[in-house]
Amino acid sequence: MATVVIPAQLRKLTGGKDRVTASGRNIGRLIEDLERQFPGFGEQLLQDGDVKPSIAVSIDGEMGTGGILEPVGENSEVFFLPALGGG
Amino acid sequence: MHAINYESPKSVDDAVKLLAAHGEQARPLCGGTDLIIQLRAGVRRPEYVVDVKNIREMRRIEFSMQHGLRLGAAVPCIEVYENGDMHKYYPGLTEAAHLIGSLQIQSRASVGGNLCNGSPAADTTPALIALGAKCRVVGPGGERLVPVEDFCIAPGRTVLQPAELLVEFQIPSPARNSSDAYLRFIPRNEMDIAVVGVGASVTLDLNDDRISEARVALAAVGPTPIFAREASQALAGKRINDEAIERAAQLAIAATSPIDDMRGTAEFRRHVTGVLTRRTLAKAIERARSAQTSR
Amino acid sequence: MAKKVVVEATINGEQTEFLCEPRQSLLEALRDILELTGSKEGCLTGDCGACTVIVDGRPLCSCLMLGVEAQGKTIETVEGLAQPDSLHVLQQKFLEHASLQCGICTPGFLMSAKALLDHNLKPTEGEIRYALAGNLCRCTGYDKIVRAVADAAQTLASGKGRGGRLGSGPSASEQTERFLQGQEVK
Amino acid sequence: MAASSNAQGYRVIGTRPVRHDGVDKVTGRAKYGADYSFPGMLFGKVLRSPYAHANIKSIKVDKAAALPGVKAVITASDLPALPDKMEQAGEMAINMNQLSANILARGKVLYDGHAVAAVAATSPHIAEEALRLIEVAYEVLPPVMSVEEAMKPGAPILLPGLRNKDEGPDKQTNVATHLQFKRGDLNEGFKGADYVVEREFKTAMVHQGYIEPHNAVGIYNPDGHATIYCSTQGSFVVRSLSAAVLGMPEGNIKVVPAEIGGGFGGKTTIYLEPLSVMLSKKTGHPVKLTMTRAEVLRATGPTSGSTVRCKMGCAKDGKLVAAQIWMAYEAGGFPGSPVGAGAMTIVAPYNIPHLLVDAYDVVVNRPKTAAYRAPGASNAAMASETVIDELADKCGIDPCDFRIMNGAKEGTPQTAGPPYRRIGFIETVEAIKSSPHYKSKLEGRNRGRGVASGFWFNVGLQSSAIVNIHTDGTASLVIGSVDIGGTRAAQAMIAAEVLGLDVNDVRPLVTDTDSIGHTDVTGGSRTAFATGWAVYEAAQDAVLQLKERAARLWEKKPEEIGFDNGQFTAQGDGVKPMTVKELAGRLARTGGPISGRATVNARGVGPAFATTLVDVEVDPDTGKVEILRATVAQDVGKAIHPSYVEGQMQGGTAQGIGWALNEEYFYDDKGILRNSALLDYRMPTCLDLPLIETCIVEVPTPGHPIGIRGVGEVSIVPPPAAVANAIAHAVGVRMTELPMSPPRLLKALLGKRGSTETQAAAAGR
Repeated sequence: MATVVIPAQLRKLTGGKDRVTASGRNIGRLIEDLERQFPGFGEQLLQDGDVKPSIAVSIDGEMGTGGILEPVGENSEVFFLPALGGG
Repeated sequence: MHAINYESPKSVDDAVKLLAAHGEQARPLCGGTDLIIQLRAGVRRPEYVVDVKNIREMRRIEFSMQHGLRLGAAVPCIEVYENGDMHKYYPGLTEAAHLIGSLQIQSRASVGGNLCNGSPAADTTPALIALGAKCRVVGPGGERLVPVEDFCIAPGRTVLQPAELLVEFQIPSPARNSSDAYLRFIPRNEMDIAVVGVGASVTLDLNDDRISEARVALAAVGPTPIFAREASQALAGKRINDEAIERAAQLAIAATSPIDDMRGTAEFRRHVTGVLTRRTLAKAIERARSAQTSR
Repeated sequence: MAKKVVVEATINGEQTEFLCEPRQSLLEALRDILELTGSKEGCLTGDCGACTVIVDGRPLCSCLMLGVEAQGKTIETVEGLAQPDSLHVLQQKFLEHASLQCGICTPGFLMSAKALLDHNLKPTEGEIRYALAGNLCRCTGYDKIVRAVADAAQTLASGKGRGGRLGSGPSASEQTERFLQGQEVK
Repeated sequence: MAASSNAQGYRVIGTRPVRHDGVDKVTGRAKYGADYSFPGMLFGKVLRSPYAHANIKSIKVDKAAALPGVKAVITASDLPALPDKMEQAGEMAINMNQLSANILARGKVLYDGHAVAAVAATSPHIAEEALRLIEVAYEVLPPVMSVEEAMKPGAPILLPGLRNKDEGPDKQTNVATHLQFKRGDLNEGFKGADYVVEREFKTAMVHQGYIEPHNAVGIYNPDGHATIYCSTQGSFVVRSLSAAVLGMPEGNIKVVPAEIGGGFGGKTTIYLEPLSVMLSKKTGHPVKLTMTRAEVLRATGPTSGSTVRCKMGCAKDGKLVAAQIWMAYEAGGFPGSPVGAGAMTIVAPYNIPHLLVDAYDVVVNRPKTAAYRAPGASNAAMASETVIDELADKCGIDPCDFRIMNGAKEGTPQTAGPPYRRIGFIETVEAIKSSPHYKSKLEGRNRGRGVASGFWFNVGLQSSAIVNIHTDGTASLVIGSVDIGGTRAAQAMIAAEVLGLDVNDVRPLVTDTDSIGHTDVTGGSRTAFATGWAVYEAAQDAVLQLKERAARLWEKKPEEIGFDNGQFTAQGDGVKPMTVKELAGRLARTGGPISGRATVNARGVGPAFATTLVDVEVDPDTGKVEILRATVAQDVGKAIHPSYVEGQMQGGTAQGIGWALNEEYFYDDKGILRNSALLDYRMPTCLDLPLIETCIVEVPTPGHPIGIRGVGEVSIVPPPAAVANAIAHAVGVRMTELPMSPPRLLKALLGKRGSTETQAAAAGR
């Protein structure tokens, strides 16, 4: 099971928990599992069937690039955070 | 920019004729560093631009101890401070000319243009007022002399009538033990418009260490350049000491009516008027003392 | 509607004749009529120096001069700086010192620097900075530009004394005073 | 491969060759956007709002259209209406409806200078005159200029449709987003604090200040295809955004990136590009638009002014225990300030167990902000780095040691949670500590020294590269990243390093959107990192193919071929080692030409840190600050071309000093920008800065074949706080508002004198 760290503003969905476990071989599957455990999670993270443009995914300390297809390891640590650009 | 006609007269007479012929629709080009920007911005929309920079009489610097200085209104600032007499006898006016914009601007901008633009922040104007300079103005009806302190009447407005042309400045030759100075405050070290400018000239009586005569003028602290009469008079006959200078500084501040804008607050301008009046007077006095040896 | 005017000037050593509207600036004449696009437009108010050219030996902002005023004048632009087979020392030093990043301000800086070195091969850092104060650069912080000009001065001075001396010379605020004293010595 | 390449000494990387595009740029031959012209070309100009906030009742264009020489006039009604939702565009998520409304106002103007209509005419002067003939009827509304006004209950609403999660779907608001980051327990944290400092900071809206105004030439063909020539940080982003705004298929637009005269983030979006195409479509001529400086300042992306409240606590020994931050950034007329980045950078250099950050993106009647060099980070660091300095003072600990003691390192959690991998923050502080500047003594009255640090994420994203091996053994390198300051040189050096060629035997070419694979915008300090990675892989691909050719010549297997120092070798007799040049001559007979190709969507980007040291002298009578000396240390991973790396460090420092001392947007009470010229928008001149000393720190980014970290941004983050700290040490006043201009500093100085005098008087009694 991967560990998912919940952004402060989504903790209302997890009853205040800032870390939960979820399973799935990639981010898409992981979010499906989160949705199953905590209804409402999907709409917070997905748009048009992929991760929202405004959200970035970090897996084991590395910024991901593959949206829902981003592979997730058995014991990965996953973070959802705001996407941002630079100058 | 709107469509314009360009005229380049070679004599003052021809220039005045052109200005008279087109009245409000003509504007002299005496440097271009203000006018061309105003034409682009649509602030001024004359049909005729009369380039007076090719008039010899307006491009000359003539100095003699007997007659003093005749400074052509269209002389670019760069030629002012490249002139040995200007340095020796009018260092304050010279440093004012040297402070206007960058070298690129100084190659174009003239002391006359600087005054005729009517900006209260013009750097050379307080220096001219401090020296008691007069403007030789030529119009269809002949010519007149206007003291520089009376030349500007409102922001962007001067005593010049439509057909009149500022031809040159006439400045008395420096008295013994006299000198002048100009200092301004800007936030950067170059390229800014004065937030406050102070020009001063002093004549010293070195026998009993007194100021026999002084003139103090201010820039950017009112709708027009200001001749600080009370400050100037208060210095006359006083012993040279901090007390006299401080009193002048306070009177200079009293003569201001500054505004808040992006260049500084009124409060700041008043304070800095005092600071620069002290510093400028000190500099002019120091120069006047050493002038004794150089003359 | 104002008629176009024929203007004759010497541009980069060439007797040149061009036709321009009185409202067109020298910068427009150079760029749009003569296709000398090396001089750049950055502000049209004389504040950035990207359009700096040398007219009758003096640096000025070509955006603040009318094209018609060029009549009979001698004008140098960045396009006239290099020889067919070699760059001007300033151009070479700007490249060696990596003095340009985006390069848009470079032509203006080169012309201002040339105007300085044309009459002063021993500029202090303060003099170099004063001469370049009318040219804005947003990329470099000026460090490598000042170094390149100092180095170019040194190279040109070659033997005739030391060139640009970094860290030497009066501070920015002392510039005018220093300049005056320099004049008084003469 | 990566590891071994890092281990071995480099032949080209780390040297300082003359840039390949250098001669063009010192001779005036380089073509920037405004330098393009085409037969029959028309000139466009844009009419802009004279009001900060107003409804557009009507626009009458007939008089303008009737002016001789005018060929077309367009307004928002000539552009398609677009969906009001966020879409991915390069590195940015963009609301296309708002993007379009920013390019031409739809029914409402939201800031002084907001584009309302555009004209094409036979000369720029005629186009300008035509603007004066366009009649726009406005219903003027009260302007909302600050985040405080905008967040007040009952404040005038800029965007009727704007909602946020906190206030719910029924509540109109000017707050576009509220972000929150939380760690540990704040109360617990502050209980453990011996010293607490809490201050409110304000920073002014400032502009990127690139010297080249925006420009675009649009050429629309009757077959529905269009070409855009423009100066941009990203040709592909111009293509995708312009296509969206124009309602054209992306493939029907080709964008040719001209040389770019500075961007600093401000040229990562579009303004004129779609207008040039639409005007070309209406007139059948090429149309060139260029902005005036006033247009650039009034209507192109500045970065946010902001209000930041920062409370931090530490124990006597200097250990930071807790931080609470509230921050609100001006987004401009449409949402999208960099407040998220501000929130995630503000304490990024430090390990703080208990943390709460609340960040608000607020619309105000100012220009829509665009990216600007480490967007949002400088505002934030002005607050945190000043408070850190004050805490260090209270503890009596050297500010560098304080930073080292609390400094983030590998494994330290970032604000948003993920742990850092290998980073070089502490190394930058140590570099400053051991710099000649830090060791030097600062003497004289009213002089002070200040230090501050900064963080920036950097980004990776997508890049493509092609390496063509030519028959003479030279190579051409094709990339889609524009050259914004030595890019060609750095990329060519990477290719030359891999191919064993002289750097001048590699010809770098920046090409258009049809001639190279997708390449994201030059932003987020990603180009050396990500495009450099693609170039590295493309060159490796070429080497692989060259090995196959050598294998054929020597009748061996490719895996038997070695490649070292530019020489192909193999075991066995009859094998005479060959250079790339020698082998290149044999390509035709060994299988034909070779092109190495690679594309990347770079992961594992390495963040950047910088620490800056500044000496100042304050004129106590005028409040004017002179910068006496400045040194910047930055972790760059690996410096490809050290001169251009130093250039980025010095340039960012200079911009940061500009923010610190004088740069600001000055609006009057009607919301009109009063300093829309470089005369009064005061960027530092040559006379305002000293030489800027640099310390290049190299802590490689794990996983990158060369270990590169982006270097373009982070150096702008520390200077405002460094200058503020220096001023505090020079004259004993803590400045909390940018810019620290003479009037502001003098006021603080006089206030301090006043209070000390009264204290003295009291003591005397």
